[in-house]
Amino acid sequence: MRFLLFLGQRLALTVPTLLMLSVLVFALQHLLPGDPALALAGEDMDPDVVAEIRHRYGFDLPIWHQYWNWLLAALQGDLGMSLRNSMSVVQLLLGKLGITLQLAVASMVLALVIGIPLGVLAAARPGSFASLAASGFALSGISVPHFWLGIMLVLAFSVNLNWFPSSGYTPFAEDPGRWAMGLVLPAFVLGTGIAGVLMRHTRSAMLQALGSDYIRTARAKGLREQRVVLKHALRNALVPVVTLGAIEFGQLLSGAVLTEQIFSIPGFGKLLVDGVLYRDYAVVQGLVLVSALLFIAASLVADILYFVINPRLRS
Amino acid sequence: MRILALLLMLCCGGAAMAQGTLRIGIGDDPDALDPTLNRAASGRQPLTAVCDKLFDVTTELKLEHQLVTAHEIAADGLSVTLKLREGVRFHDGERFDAEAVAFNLNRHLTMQGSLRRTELGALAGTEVVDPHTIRLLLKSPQAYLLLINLAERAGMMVSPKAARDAGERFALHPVCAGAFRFVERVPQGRIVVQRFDGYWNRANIHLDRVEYLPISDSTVRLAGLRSGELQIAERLSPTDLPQLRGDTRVTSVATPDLGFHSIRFNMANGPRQRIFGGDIRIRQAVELAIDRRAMVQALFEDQYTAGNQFVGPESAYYDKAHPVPARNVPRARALLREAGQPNLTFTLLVPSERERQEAAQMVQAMLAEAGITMKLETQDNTSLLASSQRGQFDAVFSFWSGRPHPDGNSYSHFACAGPLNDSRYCNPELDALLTRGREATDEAERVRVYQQANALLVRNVPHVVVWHRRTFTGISKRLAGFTPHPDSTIRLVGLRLN
Amino acid sequence: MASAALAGTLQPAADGRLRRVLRRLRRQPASLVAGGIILAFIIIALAAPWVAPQDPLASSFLQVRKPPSAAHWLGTDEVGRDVFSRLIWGARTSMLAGLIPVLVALSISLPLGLLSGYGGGWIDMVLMRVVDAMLAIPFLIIAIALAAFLGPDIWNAMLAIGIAALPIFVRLARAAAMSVRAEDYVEATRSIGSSPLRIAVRHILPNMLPPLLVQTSVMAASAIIAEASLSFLGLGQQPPAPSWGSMLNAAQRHMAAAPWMAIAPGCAIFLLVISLNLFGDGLRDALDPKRG
Amino acid sequence: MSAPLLSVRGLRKEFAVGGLFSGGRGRVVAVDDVSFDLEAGETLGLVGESGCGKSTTGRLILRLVEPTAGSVRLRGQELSGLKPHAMISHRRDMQLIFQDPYSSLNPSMMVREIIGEPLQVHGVDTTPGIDRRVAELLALVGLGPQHMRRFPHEFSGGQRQRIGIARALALEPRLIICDEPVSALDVSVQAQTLNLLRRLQAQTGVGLLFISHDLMAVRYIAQRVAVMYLGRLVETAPTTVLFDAPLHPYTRALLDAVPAPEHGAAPRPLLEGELPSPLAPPSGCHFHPRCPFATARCAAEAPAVVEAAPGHGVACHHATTLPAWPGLSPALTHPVEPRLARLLARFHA
Repeated sequence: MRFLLFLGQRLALTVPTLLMLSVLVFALQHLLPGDPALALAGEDMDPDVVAEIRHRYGFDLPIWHQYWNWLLAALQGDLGMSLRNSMSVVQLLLGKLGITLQLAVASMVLALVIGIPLGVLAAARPGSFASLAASGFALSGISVPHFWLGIMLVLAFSVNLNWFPSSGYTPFAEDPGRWAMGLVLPAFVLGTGIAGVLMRHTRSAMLQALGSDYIRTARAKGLREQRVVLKHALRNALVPVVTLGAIEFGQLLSGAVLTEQIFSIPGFGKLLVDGVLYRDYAVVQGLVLVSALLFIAASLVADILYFVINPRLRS
Repeated sequence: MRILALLLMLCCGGAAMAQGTLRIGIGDDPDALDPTLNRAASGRQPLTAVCDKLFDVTTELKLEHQLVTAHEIAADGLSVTLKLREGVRFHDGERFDAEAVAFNLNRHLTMQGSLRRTELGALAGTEVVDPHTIRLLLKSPQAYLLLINLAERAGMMVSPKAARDAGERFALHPVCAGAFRFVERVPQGRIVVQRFDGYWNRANIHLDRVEYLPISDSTVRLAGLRSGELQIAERLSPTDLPQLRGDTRVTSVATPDLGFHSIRFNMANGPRQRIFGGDIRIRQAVELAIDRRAMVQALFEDQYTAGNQFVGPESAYYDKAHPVPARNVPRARALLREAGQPNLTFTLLVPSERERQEAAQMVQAMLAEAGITMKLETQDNTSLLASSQRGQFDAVFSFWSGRPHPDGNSYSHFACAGPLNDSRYCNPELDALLTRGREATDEAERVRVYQQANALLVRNVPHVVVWHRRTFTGISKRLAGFTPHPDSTIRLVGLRLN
Repeated sequence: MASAALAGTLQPAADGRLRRVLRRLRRQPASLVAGGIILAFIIIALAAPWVAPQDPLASSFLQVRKPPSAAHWLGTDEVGRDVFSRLIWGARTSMLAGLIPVLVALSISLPLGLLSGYGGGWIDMVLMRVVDAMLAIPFLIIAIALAAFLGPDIWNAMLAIGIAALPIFVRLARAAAMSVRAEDYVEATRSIGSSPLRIAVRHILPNMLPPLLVQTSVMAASAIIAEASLSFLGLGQQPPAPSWGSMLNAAQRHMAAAPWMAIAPGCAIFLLVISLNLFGDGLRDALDPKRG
Repeated sequence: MSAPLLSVRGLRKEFAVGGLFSGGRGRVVAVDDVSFDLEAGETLGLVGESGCGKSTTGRLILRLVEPTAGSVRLRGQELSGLKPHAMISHRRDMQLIFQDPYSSLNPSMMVREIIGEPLQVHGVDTTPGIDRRVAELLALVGLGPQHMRRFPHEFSGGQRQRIGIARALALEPRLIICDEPVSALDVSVQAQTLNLLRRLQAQTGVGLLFISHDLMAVRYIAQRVAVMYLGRLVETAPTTVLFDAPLHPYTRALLDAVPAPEHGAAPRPLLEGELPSPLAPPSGCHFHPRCPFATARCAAEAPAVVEAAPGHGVACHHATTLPAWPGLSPALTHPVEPRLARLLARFHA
């Protein structure tokens, strides 16, 4: 009951946030220099065509009027039409969501598989060489510019060694092998950064857990060290790590801009950069809104997870 | 990591690739796949596979028939009669006939947001003579120009039924009468087309399926080609070509491009015309300070062509009396002194695209040696379009993709009323020449007119043409029957994968 | 430069505290090495005109994209300039890119955080909605959009990064203000009858700084990467002036043919950023009151 | 007879609680109908377990927290309901000394600024004047003028507490509320500080409200003691009376729980059962679930404060019928804990 109430409060707060967000994005992109109608009018740029396009997309209306029209349509689930390829923004986003989700999940799995064990290792044997190496890896992961790492990996593994496809995305249904190969490098690039963050948090949470009374009790009972570390300490240390992971995942959904650009993955990020460059207003607006929704949903999941995992809050 | 890679490679090897699938890496994600609304050059690639045109141009840029079997220009030049190919069907089974042609031309002229109106500017109306004969009525005697334009997107024929049913959403699933029918599109991902068995020229189609994959980076396209993911990679960067040496599986073919890169001066557009709008000696000095050949050599491995006119030096319309001038820094300095501008300073507007960014920096260095300070201002393409139209530039580094008919390279850009004339250069003498060029049906006459137009522009220097690109297409040696085309659109007829 | 500013700001507050922090830092060899690297970068950036072997803008049409040699230690770039010299001059841009956005973000977020965390009420409510909205958009997206709006220019890019970093900074500043507000000395000054303005300026503001300053080195690291990203997209440093990000932008087209153009600036960014992060870690540990 | 220095009547404070996880609004009565007087030059000890509302009472008097109801009079002048600007002139008459000498001094200010701030705020003096006064105050608390330009972190806990006391004295207040002023200090420093307070009181005639959970410290410094339980005063009496013949079962329990000094630090659990949640206090007499003498009446009806003897108020239905108090444990019969006593003796000298 208390939980439902809390959930309701959180949901109610997202409404003004989203509204504020849509105003921000709308204002921001309409402040961008350049005239989308000119870009849309083709190489010949016939002035009549330009005027026609302006009128057709309502660019000749006052900006508040444009916003109002957009808001009304958006409330009915219509996010407008892409200026660039005449597709409905909702369809466009739905098409991309799958791809972006796949990349995000792949990166997250990689990050969890690397980050948490390394964090446990670093906490269990502080000062050891393994611990130092793990910390070094984590630090490198958060310090390397992702786009540069991407370029270097393409250079090494695709261009020179030819192990992985250098770009593009293949649907799973068509060729599972290619699909997997295509995700490896971008997932690695995105995953290392998150792995670094997760590793550092796992380590500090583990260190705290290992220093606490119940671990001392467990050790005093004569439990094997491995069991103490994995069973008792890790379970408690995971609480903050899991919530952090959910938030990182939320950011992945829209944060992979440059990585998608470099690997030519047709996800949210690439759509966004192209949208900004071509002043495809409806796409940018819809995209930002949807990724913000996803982000908010992910942080909500983080809160729920926190609530579910943390027994102190449940009672 | 390495073990994972090996494992994945193993399962990857197991999945055999579909026989007869051609994968083409293209440079940009195409916009709307509708002949009437398509804008970017990249859209022409898949559209050419899906939609046949009334005419086509040969690699020598001569007009040839495609869905038309014969044409006749009336003596007064104000109408053209077209005989249509019989037995042609659209992908949805609809019949291709004179009514369909009339529908299509009318659609280009009247559809909201149509980008074909300029190309069909001379067309007044159509007249269906019989199911396989149609007459085009012209406003002015510009028949040849019109027919050449019908060899482009304006001549692509879509199924009237499908177009009516889909309305604005036609671009999501184009239905035409080409050799391949549209299957699916993942925006920014790929466009897939499948062989159309009802195609009139079925015997010469040897591919089952073609996929167009937008990959923006030339190096990555090339890597895809070399790894066998792609069989064709369009528009390779000349700087990537050295990598192909010694590769036995792939090769590259080159063909001169129809377009040109030029630095356009603000002649009369708004307050910023004051630097270049007046004294011609200042523009000449800028031109003389640039070493086009050195630039082409340093930046493009000597693979592009230095140029100074709106067609390349190999074109018949090129005025050989005005060859590319050699660099002359002392003369440039002298001209500037005479014009009272020994310390000329101006800003060049450049798009963020790398090729022009690099060239702009080199031009900057070259001009500096002549005492000219050129600042660079970068804008993304959309902003740059708006700035140039509003005259917010001293000079702008522009690019034109080129058209088979020289009118496409000149009228819009240099005629007083040309929609692309952001310089606002206006010369009645040139206007007269360009109008005569439009109406010339005779090739010799056209050559004469456009050579004169070129000579005039070279003398007046409203812009400095710097180079003409060449299109490099990387192809797998498995591919047979490929001929590069100067309009850089890949024709699929006759292609075979071994 | 960021750490110099950091030390500079700590000085007047408490030189005894600074000494204690330095003493604790000295016990962490990794942070010391990182601090040394940062210092070296600062010196190189300041001394660029004397350190760089060649003019970073001088291009040679005959020496385009040449691999590393005795004349050009790190090779030449796409218009024949010395990559090594450009790398050295580019350090200036990257150092500024670490410093300026942080200063921008700090100077805006301190008063806002104070207003929100100490003032509370509807201002806090509205501000937090805006911050939430901004936090829901990835940092880089805001930076890209703002930089595109302001026009491609390195100063605009830095401003854009600073503004994009605002929501995080405002959150931190607000949290700092709230925790300072709960301190006894704030109650003490209230019991005297000090005005809210005096409490805010004399008591809360100065004590909000230390927790924020600990974040600056990590923030500077993010800002440097963000500048590189924007320049990589052509929205930052404009040609021909060098920055590590714009060098990467130029290198991308010649990735296969001239990899040295990409490797050197990438490594420089990595080295600087990892040093800042490491130094930040050390600083945090050294300032942690729970540790000896 | 003139009005007492401080007169508190029916003071009440309710806090609204409603966080994210509490799921709805609740009310906590932190201070419930508290009344007492304090004379000039007198020290009143306010004791009780942590969380009983004694610190809140102090802050209500100072109007650092707005009371829900009740009246606070300073020298007969009603304070509750005064607007903030009207409150300012009264603030110089009342000061606060904090428990934690670390968090109560602004780390970014020099000692001179910390002690001088009250003077500055009340426009007392010019810069040289402030410096002179700060030096005087430092001397008063046993510090030297050389300390003026130092920062708080350069001082020990006891020295910091002296700075806090100097700050409280700066405006020559009539009333100082000491909120657990020694509980964060080492025992030896505690003694110094208590003696300092006593000496200062003797010199200035200031009234002290000494809030503490440390009964022995209260016994040493206070003339009268008020005992608080879950927001209510349960017993008020002169110190000697309270320690010799406490009437309320809770007071007795508190006294029983004072650790025998020979056994050192850790105090035994105070009472059977947990302290009830202030969110849902027990009905009737709040103490009845833990009280060995509780009857049905205790659960039903809250006892009013009755005067058992002049100056001795108690709120217990059974105050008159309880068995006699056996007295403090023998070890504690000495008014002050022996070790503390030894230390105090040394500083008296």
